[in-house]
Parts: sequence; C-alpha cells; structure tokens
Amino acid sequence: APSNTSNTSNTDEPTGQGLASQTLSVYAAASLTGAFDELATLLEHENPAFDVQVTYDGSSTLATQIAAGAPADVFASADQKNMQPLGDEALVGPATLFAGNTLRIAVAPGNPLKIETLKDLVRPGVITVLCAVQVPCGAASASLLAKAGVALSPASEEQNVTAVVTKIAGGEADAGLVYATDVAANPDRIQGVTPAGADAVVGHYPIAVVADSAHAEAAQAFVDLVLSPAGQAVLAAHGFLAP
Amino acid sequence: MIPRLLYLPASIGLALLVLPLAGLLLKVDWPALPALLLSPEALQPLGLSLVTASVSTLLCLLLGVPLAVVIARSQPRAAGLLRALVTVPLVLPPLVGGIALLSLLGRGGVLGNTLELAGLRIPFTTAAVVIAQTFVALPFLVIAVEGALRTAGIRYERVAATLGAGRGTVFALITLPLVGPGLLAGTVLSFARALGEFGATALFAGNHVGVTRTMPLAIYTAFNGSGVTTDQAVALSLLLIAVAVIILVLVGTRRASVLS
Amino acid sequence: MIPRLLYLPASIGLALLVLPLAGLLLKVDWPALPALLLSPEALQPLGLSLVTASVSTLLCLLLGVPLAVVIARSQPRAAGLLRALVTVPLVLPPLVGGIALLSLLGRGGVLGNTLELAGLRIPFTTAAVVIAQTFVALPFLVIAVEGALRTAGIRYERVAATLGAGRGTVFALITLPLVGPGLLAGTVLSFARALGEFGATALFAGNHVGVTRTMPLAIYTAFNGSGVTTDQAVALSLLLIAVAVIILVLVGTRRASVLS
Amino acid sequence: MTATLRQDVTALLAANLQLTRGGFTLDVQLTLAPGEVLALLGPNGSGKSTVLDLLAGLATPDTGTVTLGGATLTAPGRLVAPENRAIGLLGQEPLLFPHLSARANVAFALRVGEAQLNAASARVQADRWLDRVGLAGLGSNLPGALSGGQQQRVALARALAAGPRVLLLDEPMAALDAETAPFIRQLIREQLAETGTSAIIVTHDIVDAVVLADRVAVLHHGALIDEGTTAAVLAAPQNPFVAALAGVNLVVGTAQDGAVVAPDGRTFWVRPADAAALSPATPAREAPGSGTPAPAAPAPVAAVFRPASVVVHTERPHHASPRNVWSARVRSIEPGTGGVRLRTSGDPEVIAELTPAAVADLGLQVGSTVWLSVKATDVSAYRR
Amino acid sequence: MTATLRQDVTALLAANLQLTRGGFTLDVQLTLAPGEVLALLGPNGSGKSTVLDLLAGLATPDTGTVTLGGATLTAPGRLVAPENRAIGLLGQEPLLFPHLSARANVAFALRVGEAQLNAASARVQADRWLDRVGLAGLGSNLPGALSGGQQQRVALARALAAGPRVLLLDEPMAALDAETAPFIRQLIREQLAETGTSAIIVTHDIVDAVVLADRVAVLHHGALIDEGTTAAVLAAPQNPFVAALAGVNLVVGTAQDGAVVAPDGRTFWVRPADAAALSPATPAREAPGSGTPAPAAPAPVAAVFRPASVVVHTERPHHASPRNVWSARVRSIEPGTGGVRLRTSGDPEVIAELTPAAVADLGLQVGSTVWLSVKATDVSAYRR
Ligand SMILES: Nc1ncnc2c1ncn2[C@@H]1O[C@H](COP(=O)(O)OP(=O)(O)OP(=O)(O)O)[C@@H](O)[C@H]1O
Ligand SMILES: Nc1ncnc2c1ncn2[C@@H]1O[C@H](COP(=O)(O)OP(=O)(O)OP(=O)(O)O)[C@@H](O)[C@H]1O
Ligand SMILES: [Mg+2]
Ligand SMILES: [Mg+2]
Repeated sequence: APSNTSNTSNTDEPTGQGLASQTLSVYAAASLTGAFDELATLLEHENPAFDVQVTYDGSSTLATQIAAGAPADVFASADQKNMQPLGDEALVGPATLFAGNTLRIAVAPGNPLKIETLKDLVRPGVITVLCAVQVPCGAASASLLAKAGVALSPASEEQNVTAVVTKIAGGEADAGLVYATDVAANPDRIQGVTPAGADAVVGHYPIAVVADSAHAEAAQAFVDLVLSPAGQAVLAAHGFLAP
Repeated sequence: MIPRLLYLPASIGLALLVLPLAGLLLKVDWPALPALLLSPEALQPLGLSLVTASVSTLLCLLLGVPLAVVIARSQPRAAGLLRALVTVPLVLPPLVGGIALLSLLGRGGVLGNTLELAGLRIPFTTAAVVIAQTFVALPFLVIAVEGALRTAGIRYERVAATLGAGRGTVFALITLPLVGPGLLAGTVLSFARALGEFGATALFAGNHVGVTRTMPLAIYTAFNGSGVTTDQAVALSLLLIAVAVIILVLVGTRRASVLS
Repeated sequence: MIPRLLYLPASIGLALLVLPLAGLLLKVDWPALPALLLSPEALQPLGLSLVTASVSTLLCLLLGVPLAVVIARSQPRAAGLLRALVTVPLVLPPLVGGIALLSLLGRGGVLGNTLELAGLRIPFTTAAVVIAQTFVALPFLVIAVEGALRTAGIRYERVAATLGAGRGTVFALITLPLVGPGLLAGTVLSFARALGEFGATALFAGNHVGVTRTMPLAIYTAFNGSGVTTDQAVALSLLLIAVAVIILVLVGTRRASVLS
Repeated sequence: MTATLRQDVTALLAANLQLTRGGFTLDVQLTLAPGEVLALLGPNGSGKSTVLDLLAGLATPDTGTVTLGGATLTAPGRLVAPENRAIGLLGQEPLLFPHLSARANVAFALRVGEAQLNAASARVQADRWLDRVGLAGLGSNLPGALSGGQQQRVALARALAAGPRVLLLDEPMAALDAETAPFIRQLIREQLAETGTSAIIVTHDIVDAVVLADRVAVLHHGALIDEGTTAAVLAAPQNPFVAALAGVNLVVGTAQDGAVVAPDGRTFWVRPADAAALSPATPAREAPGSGTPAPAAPAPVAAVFRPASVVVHTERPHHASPRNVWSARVRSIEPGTGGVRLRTSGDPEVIAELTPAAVADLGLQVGSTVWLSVKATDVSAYRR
Repeated sequence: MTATLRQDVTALLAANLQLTRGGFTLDVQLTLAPGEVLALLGPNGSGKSTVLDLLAGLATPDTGTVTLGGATLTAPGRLVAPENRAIGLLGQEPLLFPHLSARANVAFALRVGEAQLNAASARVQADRWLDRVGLAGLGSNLPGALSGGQQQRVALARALAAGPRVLLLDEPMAALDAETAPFIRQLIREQLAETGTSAIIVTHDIVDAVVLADRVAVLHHGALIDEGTTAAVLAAPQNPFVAALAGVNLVVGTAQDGAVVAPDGRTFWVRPADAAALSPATPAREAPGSGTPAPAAPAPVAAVFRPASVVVHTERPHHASPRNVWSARVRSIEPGTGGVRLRTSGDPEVIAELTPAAVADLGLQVGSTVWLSVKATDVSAYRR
C-alpha cells in the first residue's frame, strides 16, 4: 500500500482543493528549521485548508518516534541512515532526496585566529569541536578530514550541529565543522570558512510520506512542494545544495 | 547551634547552585523580554507545563505515598530492594527513560499493542507527557516520604491503635499529618522535577505545539532553531525559573508556617 | 500496620517505575550483549561515570551537608527562601543548566574570564563533568538531609550541649549519626542523579572519549549512531542500570542493617 | 502455675507469655477477673512494660497465648491487631500526638474508641475530661506547650476516654505533683469502678497499689515471684524488693530451732507465734512458682522487722530484754520522712530508724561501730 | 526580693528571670550558694522545668539575668551557649542518644565534660558509673533495649559524669523502683558533696527534698511563694500544695481572738503558744515575696494539723475536750499507707486518717455525715 500512496496523489490535482481543513505533521531534521518553516507557510498560503506543524529534532530521535507510531505525516531526515530502516519496515513510503549540504569551518566572527584551512584546526592552542561521527554532520566531518589527511582530536564530539555552533558562538571553542546552512542561519554569531574539498563531501537529505499518515494527500502535497522549483529555491536561499 | 566551620562550605554550595542562574541573567536580552514572554510561544508551553506538572504531582502523591508507606513498613531486606528499584529511574539518562516508556507503551510495545487494540494510543499525547513526568518525578516523592515515615517511626501509630483506631483512621489522622514536612518536601521535589522534565518527554511524547510541547521542549526548540540566538531559550528558561521560584517560595512559606 | 487499601496504588506506582525498565529488556539483542559490554566503548564511559559520579557525590556531601544544616537551623522565613533557591536547579531543563554553567564558567562567562587569566579552563575537562553533576545532584542531598535534620530536631543536640560538648563535637558525634538514614538517602539520590546526568554535561563539558564521555553521553551517542534499532543504546543503558542497581542494593542493605 | 489455674474459670484476661530479648527472658502467667484491678510491681527492668506490650498486642511473644473473654488474641500464628483487642494501654511515656492540641488528643480517643462520638460531641466530652484531670483552660495547648505532668494527665484522660474493656496503665501517676496525685488516683479508681473496667497498673509507689488494686503481682527478672492481696504480699515479703516496697527489713536465711539464721551467721529470734511455722513440717503460705518444695533441702525462711523496731546502742546492751543483739558499722545516715535512717553493715544490711535527737545524743557518724537490738516479739517470720 | 538580696554576696548562681509563654508568666529570683543543694518544688505546670531551661541556657528569658560566680551568662543581648556555662541539666525525659550504647552515652559526657577523658579511659570510667547506678552488664545495650527506669539511671549517670559546677536535676528519681531509689538518692548526695557541686533538684517527692536538699523553694504559677529550710517550709505551709506535700491539713483564714476562721466560717482554736502570734502586732516569719503587709487589711493566718490528729465521731461529741468540733460529709474513703484516709467536705476540705478497724466500727461510707474534732493543742498556727 505505501508505494501506491505516493502515486495516487498527484501534483496536477488541485492541491488540497476540496479537502477539509487538516493538520499536517512534518518531522524534520533540526538543520532544516529555517527552510521548512518557510515552506510550511508557503503551503498554508497556497492552501488555507492546511495547517502545517513542523517538529524539528535529531534525525534519530524522529526516526525512533515514527517507528513507535508517532503521528507524523512526512519525515525529512538529514541522512539516509535514519530513513533506510523505516523504509525497510515499510513505515514510510519511497524516499526522495531533496537537498544536500556541505561543511564549513565555523569560527568566531572576524576570524580572530585566522583559521583558513582544515590543517589550521590542529594548530596548538586552537580548540576545535566536531559533531560525533554517529550523527550526519559528524560522519561528513570525518570523511572531509580523512580526505584532507588531517588527523584531528576534537575537544568534544557534540551530539548535534547546534551544539557545535553554540560552543563557537559562545567562545568555548575556536573552530568547528558545521553545515553551510548553519553559517547562513547565524550570520551574527559565527563566520564560515570554506575548506578545500568541501564540495566533495555532500550530505544528502531524503524525504518521505509516512505510511500511516492520515493525511496522505496533504503529505504528498508538502513533499511535492519541497521538490518543486519553488521549494528548491527556498532551500537554496537557506544555503542548501540541490540534491 | 551551627558550628561556625560549616558556613564556608555552605556558602560555596549555595553559590554553586545560585551563581549559574545569575550567569543566565547576564545573557538575557532585557528590552526584548516583555514581548517575548507575553507571546503565545511562551505562554502556551508554560500553561501546558503547569497543568501537566500539577497532574503528575497529583499522580505522584496518589501512587507514591502508598508506595512509600509499604516500603517504610517492610522488613529491612525487602525495603532495601524496593528502595533500590524505586531509585533506578533516577539513574536513567532522560533519553533512556523515553526509550523505556516507548518500548512499553509505544507501537510494538508490550502494553502498547494491547492498548492499541483497545483503541488507546498513549505516546505523543498529553497523557504521555503526564506519564513521562510521573515516571521521572515519582522516585523523589517516594524516597522523601519514605525517609520521613521512617524517621517519624511508629510510636504514635501504636498509641492510636491501642486507643482503638483502625488502620485507615490512623493513616489519615496520625501518619499523614506527622510526615507533613516530608510530604511537602517530596511534593515540591516531584513538582520541580516534573516541571523541568525534558528527555523522556521529548522522545515518548514528542514535541507538538499545544499537545506535548511543554516549557522545557519549547526551550529546546528555541535553542535548536537555526537562525535564532540562544536569547529566546534563555528568556523562556528565565520564565520557567521565575514561575518555579514563586511557587516554591509560596509553598516554602506555607510550609514554614505549618512547622512553626 | 499498613492500611490494606494502600496496596493497590502502591503496586501501580511500583509497576510504573519498574515495567518500563522491563520493557527495555525486551529490546536487548542478547547474543550480541556480552561482546558489547566488554568493549572499551562500554567500559571506558562506565569507568568515567563511576569516578565522576563518586567525586560529585563527595562534593555534594562536603558542600551540601553544611548547607542543609544552615537551612534546617535558620528562621522559618530564611529557611523557606533558601530551600526555594536550592530547589530551582531541579526545575531547570538539563540543557539550560548547561547554558547557565557556561555563562558562569565558560570562556566568556563571568567567572570563566577570571579563571582563564589564571590559566584555568574548565569546559571540555573532566572537572566540568564533575561540576555539572554536582550542580544537578546537590539539591537532592540538601533537601533530603535538611528534612532529616528538621525531623530529628535539636533535643539531643541540646542535651549534648548541657554536657559541655562544643558545636563541632555535637555535629560530628550526635547530629550526623542521628540523621544517618536521611544522609544515606540523600547520598543515594545524589549519586543516582549524578550517574544519570546528561544534559548539562553535554553542553558544559562536551563529549570527548575518555575525558568527558560519561555513560549517558555514550548512550546518547550510540542512540544517534544506531537510530531506530537503538540496540546499542539499550545495551549500554542496561549496563548502567545494572551497575546502579548493584550499588543501590548494596548501600540499601547496609543502610537496612544500620537501621535495624 | 497454681494461681493461674485456680482463677482460669472466672478470668476475663488470661495470658501465658514467653519471650527472650538479648539477655532478658520473660516467662509469665497471669489472669485478670472481670472488674479486677491488678497492680504489677517489680524492679526496673523486670519486664513490666514488656508484659503490657505483649497483652496490648504491640509485641509478639516467642511462645504463649493471650485470651480475652474466651477469645484468643495472641497464639502461635495468630495476632489480633491492637485496635481490635479492646485493650487500652497508657505507656510509660505520655506520647501525646504532637500535632494535635490537648483537647484533640482526648477527642481522638472518644472518636475512635468505645464511644465512637462524632467530632462535635467528642470535643465537648474531651473538654470535660480535661476538666476532670485539672487541666481546664489548657485544651488548646499543643503537647509541646504543656509541662511534663500536664502531658501525663492528658495521656491518662485520653486512655480512660477510649473506654476499653481492659486498661493497662504503665506508671500513670509518674510526674504528677503531690497535691494532684490523690485526686487523679481517685479519678482512676472511680472511673474503673463505674465502667467495670478491668485494669493492670504498673507502679513503683505502694500507695497506688494500696488505693487502686484488688491484688498485686510482683515481677522479678521476668518471672512472677509473688502474688496476692497487697496486705498479704507486704506482710510476708518474698524478696528484698518487696521488703523495700513495704519499708521493712528482710532477712532470708535458714531455720534453726525456731530462729532464722542469716547468711552471715547472725541469728534472729522471732515472735513465738511464728517460731512454730518455721519447722519444716508446717506448710507455709504458698508462693506462686514455688511448687512443692523438695523436703530434703533446708527450707528457706524469712524474718521481717520494721526499721523503727531496731534500737541503736553505742555499747553492748547487757541488761536489755531483746534476744537479738549484734554489732555493725554505720554505712550511711540519711534523713527520712519518718526520722533518720541508719544503714548498717551485714548480710543483709539492716536499716534502723531513729529520731534526729537520738542520732545527736549517740554521736553517730558514718563508720561508727554500733550495737543493734530488736525484740523477738517485733520480728515476724514465715517459710518461703 | 529580700531572700535574694540577702544571699547575693555569697551566691554562686544568681538568677532574675521573667518570661511569658502564652497564658503562662514566670517571674523568679533565686540564688544558689557554693555547694548548696536547693530543692525546687511546685505543682505541675508551675514553671520548674522552664526555670531550669533558662538557667542552663536552653531558653532565653524575656528579661532578666543569670550570673555564675560573678560572670554574666544571660543578660539582655547576651546568651552564653549552654556548652560554655558549666551548668549541667538532667531533663525530665532521659533523652539518651539513641544511636549510642548505655556505656557510650556516659562516656560521651566523660569525654566532652569536665573530665575531658580520652576514648579508652572514658569507656572504663563509664562502666564504673553504670556499675554505681546498678546497671553493670547493660553497658552495651542501646537505649531502645533498656527499660524506662534503666534509661533514667543511665541519664543520671551521664549528667553526674559530666562534672559541671552546677547541676540541675529535673525529677531525677522518677521511674526508679522502690528498692533502687534510696541507693540512687545516696549516690547523688555523695557525688554532689564529694565534688562540691551546687545543685537544684526538681522533685514531687518530699523524701528527695528532705534527703538531698539544704533548702527548698516552692514555685506556684510562675512565682516563688515560699523558701527556706525543708523543716521550716513544711512546718508552716504557705499554700495547699505545700500542705499536701507535708501531708497536713491547712486552713488559711483570718485571725479572730487567737483563733483562725476558715472561709466557710469554721473557727479553729490553736495551741496557746501560737495564739499570740496571730495578733497583728507580732511580726510573722517573713515569706518571700510578701514584702511589708499593709497594716489595715486583716492579716491572713494559717492553721495546720495532721490528719491523724483528727478524730471522727458519728454523733456530736459533748463530753470531749477538743474545742474544735464541726460536722461534715464524707467525700471519699481511700486506703493509705498510714491507715484509711477520709476526705471530708468544707472549705477547705479536711482529711482525717484512722485505722481500718475504726472505719468498720463507725460504719463509715461515702456520703455519711460525721462529726470531726481536733484538739487545739494539735493545731499550730502562724501568720502568712
Ligand atoms: N533488645 C534487647 N536486648 C536486651 N535486653 C533487652 C532488649 N529489650 C529489652 N531488654 C530488657 O528487657 C527488660 C525488661 O524491660 P521492661 O521495659 O519491660 O522493664 P520494666 O519492668 O518496665 O522496667 P521499668 O520499671 O524500668 O520501666 C529490661 O531489663 C531490658 O534491659
Ligand atoms: N507555648 C506555650 N504556650 C502556653 N503555655 C505554655 C507554653 N509553653 C509552656 N507553657 C506553660 O508553661 C508552664 C510551665 O511549664 P513547665 O514545664 O516549666 O512546668 P513544670 O513546673 O516543670 O511542671 P511539671 O511538674 O509538670 O513538670 C505550663 O503551665 C505550660 O502549660
Ligand atoms: Mg517500664
Ligand atoms: Mg517539668
């Protein structure tokens, strides 16, 4: 049944037209916060019958909740690893990649320590924090550092990218690897430095309709919006790459 | 009667607890504060938090006081075991509490499946918030009341029995009033813990505006919201702290007057 | 002496606390368990957790017992205020505790700046873990001991004084032993809370293998790594719970024998 | 035990109790007739409070039974809860409920006890009770705002107000002042008589036993060593404790030619009427627990005389009529209410009571050697 | 106050204390000479324990001072801590430290008190103290495993062992059995004398006052109403409480022609020697607090006679010599240690003591109307 669901609701149908007012619950990775808030407003604007509620959290938390029966209609993960098992269990419909993200070196505004390359991160006296390898940004960071041949022992492996941003913005750490979208979202608090080879390491974001969704058509409408040129433009404005 | 030597460590202890909160105050964006605190984003979670924490505290009292009595009046060996069991949820990192609750009451969970058949779904509802809060707050109530019961002893209960009073009467008219201070302390502790509960709630109840987004979850959301500075999170925390202090001081003063 | 009516709610309360843990057991991948539990990924955080929680508990005792004495022997009004201040950290969602500690002791923090000049940096060190744990665990010790002191009263202290004993002697030989059970309860509570501490630690101390990755952080990391299956996180939680239960039962039995 | 068996048929309360606690062993059989008041006497630590706890159901014996009006309250595997026994207990400490006023403490008993009053009438009756124990006007005081004796009176009022079938009173008059004590004693007496309540009263004051009790029982090291009417028990003390209670000198020794020989060899000639009773053939008043004495052993006998009967001399009295004369050293000289009391050496010690003037005349001091005499006609004797 | 001023020069301890607690007001001046033992007597709730608390520094007076050997211990704005006063207090409850054995309780006092012994010798000495109070072998018992009287003895040993300069004992003999009490009384006496310790002893037993105290003071409703040697105070009771303590009948009334007129109009003729003293001109023994009486008011006088001096008749005695004859109703008949005690109606009530045989002969019952007489020579009198 799940595979059919995505097919029956089509973009060329008048989206949500004729549907009763319904609340759509979107579970999205925390890094999507700004972009999805905008997309939700966009959809509600397009179709006043929809009330879109987006819940942001770590992808693994959201995946665990969906597996436990959370009332989600759409799941947008920051990595395939958390989407895959749900698909295997047929808890979500087919997943589509809708965005990509690359890493930046985050430093304090003005870059007081003059950090320009990944190698600068291992300079003595520079306190670097990374995401833990278990979370998407950490996996990407590890891969980027490995490709650059930099062996880095971070002061801390944070549980999510927000913690990395907080540490650098608060001055606890001098530098760290974060998503380009985080740099775009916090212009006053951190400054981004694009390391060499950053574009070679791209994190991919899959999106899918939840199999149990009570509002499958509306859910599909949201997915479609994300994948539409308008949606992609919003994502790009927040620093995301095309899938 | 206080040994003078104790004032130094006592001050350090108090400073350790109070100074970080003072530190928070420095991070507050004061001009923006009033508008933020009066926004629905602040008031709705606050309302939900107060309601759920109150209900949880009530549940803690209803379930915890009897449990405390049973433990306090058990043989030492049984009491030791029960007390350990009751204390374990304290050790659980909040997340694990959420996993545990989901594995019991979630889809696929032992009890969850049964409830599902009965048309009842608990996770991701306000009920889930209350259960999560009760789960984490109950141990405090039990431990505090049990300690008070044990210290109060059974001398007065025995006297009441020799006067002919049945167990229920003794419990209501003698036991409960005698452990009043301990009961109040336990209630305060469990209310505070329920009010601040985040981890188990986040996983087990989710984070739905108006349904399960309590104040701690609102703070978390504000904190994680990209583009938003920690200002909002700090402001919300301040609100939570302020409300808590008011309630605690009110209760504390009442308690003092009861004792004096 | 237990009113029969109490057994029902007591059982429900116990079930609420114990069944979720039982639910966890069902999620365990038993065949893979032994290897996992003996891996350094499990043992190193466990070791760190036990060491830091023990040190924190010690700190709680050193700072908290004096603070409890001061509160218990204060005028009702002052005591009510102090008690409320001490309870506030309980209300803080863990994350906010972390922010608060950072804003005090972090690089840009009030005290942090001063310490930095003295060449001391606290965040990202094991010391930060201990401070975060002490911050969250201290209220438990203070509240529990204060309650016990208040219930014990000052009758025996007065007798000791009329025999000529100075305040220090009275405190060491009379007061402390008399509140033994309360002290033990407070110690157990604060140790448990320190052992389970996650939020403030994660933010204030970070997550560095061997330095600041305590068991709760390891569990969270594992959870993030394994996602939906949560196997590894559950296994680690189980290890934490098992160790905690063993310690609690050991202490509980010792406590029982002290009391009997 | 004979005494117990004799009374079992009419007994309201009957108990047979064995208990060991550390080095202390209790083994007691006792009965209480309907309406009877028994005074339970005995030295500190003899087990009196323990017996009351066992009767009230606050403690469980190792073995034994307690029955009340035929119903079994305590037996192996059976322990009727204290609140279902209709046995009230006023313990050695007042233990007023600290959170309730004096009035509320008494009202509690009226509500939960026999009377089962509602809150309003319990309050009214409680005030009446407080009035009866002389505490009118103090009803609103919390226990912490009452003096020791006032607390004791509230506790007594509370115990009486509960109206049990059997009332156990553990030193109910302790802490009462001299002016109040007789009134309270009278109150207890009247209340017990009016309601037909049976009672056991533990006391260290012989006046309580005399005024309140129909019968006394003496406990020693966990065993009943004497039992009977107060007069009978005091007239023939079975051991030094009872002698002290009765305020007499007691010499326990062996019979020899109608005299009593003390452990240290002194011979006490006794009044002719009792001398015959010392011969082994004559049966003595049977003391509980004595059973049938083995005829071969020299029967222990006792001589008893009052301290006032002892005459003190500084030189050996030659011309005097008393047959009992001996010398001793003065161990202590204390004022007493009946004169000055001299404690003199020997086994057993003998106490002499004389006027202050006599002490001055004789120039007595602690350590003085004196001669003591007592007329044989002042010495009573009996077999133990 | 005269008594206080008189003794101030030699006083070791001097106190002037005012305190109000709810409806209770205390206003007391008292002094204690070095080595002196004062018995503080008074009805329940008269403030005895409160006075001791104030002296020991456990309570603060509203106003007033306490000085010891010239040093001020309590004064407005100044309160020397109990542990720095060298004043020991044995309270009305034993309050043994519940977590320490009997031995350790006493050893605690030896370690922290005057002796400042080390742990090992404190243990040895503690065992000696337990032996002295008759508890050898119970040293290892926790307080919970001791009987009430045993606890009281440990508490007493602990208080004595601390060796303070002034010892305050609140009913130290309560709960002790009849056999032990004299020994413990003697122990207290010797210990105080040996160490030259001054002491205040609160008691409800006149024997304690007689045996232990040099002087007695009587507290009533928070004020000292009488003070002097035990004999003097008992001989001329100032109020019904003291009369009850002394075991005598007290009639307080007005003087008329050398007789005492009771409130109900009965006239009591007194022995000639005292009749003169009743005339207003002669100064009476000055009672503390009495100050100079206003000469205009009829001076209150008191008549005192023993219950045994009262003769009971069933008809009006015509031929008898006693001048004091009146009729009354029998209010109660109680056995007593000195015979049977009849309480008879009137204001004040009069107690008569007679033999059981006489009661039977006269066919007396509660409610009977009787005639009572007492010889004028048996009635002493004095101005109050
Ligand atoms: N756990 C125990 N271990 C050893 N001895 C004990 C224990 N509990 C009680 N005892 C002993 O039991 C005895 C009986 O105590 P109980 O209180 O019945 O005496 P009592 O006759 O009421 O004395 P009192 O006149 O002093 O009140 C005491 O000698 C006491 O030492
Ligand atoms: N808080 C209070 N409010 C009112 N009255 C009080 C308060 N505290 C004590 N009292 C009264 O103070 C009086 C003195 O009590 P205290 O204990 O000194 O008497 P006492 O002479 O030792 O009596 P006892 O012989 O019974 O031990 C009592 O009448 C008591 O009721
Ligand atoms: Mg007793
Ligand atoms: Mg008193």
